[in-house]
Amino acid sequence: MKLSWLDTTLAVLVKDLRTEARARSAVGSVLLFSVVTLTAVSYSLGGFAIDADIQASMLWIVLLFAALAGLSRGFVSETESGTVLALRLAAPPTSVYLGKFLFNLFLLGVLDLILIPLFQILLPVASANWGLLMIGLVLGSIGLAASTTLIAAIVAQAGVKGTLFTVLAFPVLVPVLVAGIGATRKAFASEPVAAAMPEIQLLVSYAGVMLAASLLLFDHVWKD
Amino acid sequence: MNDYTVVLIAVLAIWVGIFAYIMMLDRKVSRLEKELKR
Amino acid sequence: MRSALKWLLGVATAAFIVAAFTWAPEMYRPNFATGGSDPWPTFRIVFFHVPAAWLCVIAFLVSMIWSIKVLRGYAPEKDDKAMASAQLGQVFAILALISGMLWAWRDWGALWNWDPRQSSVLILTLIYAGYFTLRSSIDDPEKRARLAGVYSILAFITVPFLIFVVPRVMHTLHPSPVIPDAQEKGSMNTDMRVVLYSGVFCYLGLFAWVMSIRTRIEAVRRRLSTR
Amino acid sequence: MINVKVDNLTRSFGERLVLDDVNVELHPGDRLVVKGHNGSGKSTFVRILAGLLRPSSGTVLIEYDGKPLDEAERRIRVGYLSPDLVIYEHLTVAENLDFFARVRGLPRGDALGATIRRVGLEGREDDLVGTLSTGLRQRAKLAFSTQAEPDLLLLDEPSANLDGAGRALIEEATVTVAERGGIVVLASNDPLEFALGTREIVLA
Repeated sequence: MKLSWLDTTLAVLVKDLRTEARARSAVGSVLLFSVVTLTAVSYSLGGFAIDADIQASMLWIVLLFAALAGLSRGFVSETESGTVLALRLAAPPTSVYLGKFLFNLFLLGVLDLILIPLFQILLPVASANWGLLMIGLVLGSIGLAASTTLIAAIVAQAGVKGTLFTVLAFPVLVPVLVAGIGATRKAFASEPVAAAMPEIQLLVSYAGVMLAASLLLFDHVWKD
Repeated sequence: MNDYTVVLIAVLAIWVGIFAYIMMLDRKVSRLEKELKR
Repeated sequence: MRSALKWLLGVATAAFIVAAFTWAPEMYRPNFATGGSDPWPTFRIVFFHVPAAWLCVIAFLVSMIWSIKVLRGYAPEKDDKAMASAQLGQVFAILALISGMLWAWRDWGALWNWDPRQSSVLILTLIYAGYFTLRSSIDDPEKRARLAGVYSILAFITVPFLIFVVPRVMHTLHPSPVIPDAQEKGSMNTDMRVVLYSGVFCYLGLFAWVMSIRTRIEAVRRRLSTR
Repeated sequence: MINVKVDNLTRSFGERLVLDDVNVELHPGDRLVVKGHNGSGKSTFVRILAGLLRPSSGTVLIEYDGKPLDEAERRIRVGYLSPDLVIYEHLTVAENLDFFARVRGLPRGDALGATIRRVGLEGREDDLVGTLSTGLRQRAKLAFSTQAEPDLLLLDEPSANLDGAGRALIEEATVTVAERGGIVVLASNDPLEFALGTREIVLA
């Protein structure tokens, strides 16, 4: 009996990716939401020449709320369909959290891949330190996925619909938002990576702390 | 005494009100607890 | 003996209020036009604003500690304490926000000046709002205590980020207000700090007292419902 | 071998007392039928045995070779089937069983074929579970529950939506577990299923 946590985690991830490929509920809502929000934002700002600070904030606000539109699907779809019972019977809790965490990370990856080019078309940035932008997005996404996955589990267990997920998630994500905007602002101003060290340190420590805390707390959310 | 005495009096009055209200709550709960013990 | 303590708290807080208005030395702020400095009476609100902000965080810490105890082993009394301290934390947060806005309005004409500490209190208020919304959406007492407890622990972990790290990063986002940030406690002399800390103690006494009443009310309510 | 000991088990939901001081001891080979009208706590009792629900008071001890089951062991040694058990409708039968085998750390590949054949779903393994009839879906769920050849099989109204052949599968699963020295607990109101039991308790 080989029970390596990596294998069980990947099993959960593969299962979610396969279900998502067929049902397309999470990716759909995330992409749709981001396109809609971005269009609305660019309509309201398109005409004016806006500086790097505003663009950085816009990017992260659209990213955050598009993410919040889809990141709870991972758990909510399990409780709504009732498969959470089978999952609880068969899978180790840590692998469930990590599998869903990686699935949310995948969602954010897809979101970034769609959003950044679209953003560059609608609200073009003259020049930027693309490397620093990537670092900010990747680290930010890890932090985002870490805490939203646990909050999604809480909301799913509470069996509650609607906006509670966003209400609970937003205040917890403020540090990522602030640091993300800070790093992106410096990226759009083509500053070197070293200049954004405070932001990067915040993003890294936030992601680490939240991932560790979520792993410890998840058992209490998952088991009745 | 500077010219903020009016504000001072007001804040003191508010505090006395709060204190009285909390003391009343405290007494009411103690009475309830005694009654439940019987 | 207990009630003597309460009366002592009452008198001490009254003394603190009087001291904040009279005994505490006058604060000055530089006047760029004249190069000198002129008195800053509205600064005295700091004695009410800062302790409230402190208590808002302390109450959240107490709520988190009781939430950890709930996760270790559920008992209704533990959950009552977690909820009661969160409720008081929300009250102190609102108090801090109001006093902060009052001060900002008097001094800078704007109700909100995006001072990083001020916005972290706002975020705390949002967290409390989320916490209570979550609590009200779950019926089973044990499940409610457990899930709300987990959220309060996760949310509290962001508080150090909000208070220590975000202000440093946030300063780069906004030019700090023209007048040097006199709110920094560092610029207060010892007499002022004595008054400030006595304020914190009075608030702490009030917090402990109201919390004990709150939890006793919950205990009575539970005994009534099961008689 | 596996042993189950239930002492003074009570469970209430808010004010409603569902299980009141249930005591039973089960030994290898036992097949216990749990009788009782709807709402008498049959399902609650089985859910507590499955570790899905904590007792309000009293103890439930499941031991294997004298050692209480830990979390990981419970996922393999205990099989659970109930009306509210649901498997993934967007996945095929084979994909479902492969996923559950993987998270349980069970051997995959041809072992899945045996499980599928045991519940008579050969030829349907590549159909999406969502497209199966309720009867075939119940068989797929039975496959999930018996996939790890559990020592303790918990069945809550297993024959719901099953035809004659389906009921035979339930009986076969029950007999197989018992002969292997396992224990079966079957909660049911269906007189046909009462015959499967060697012992019974009635919940008021």
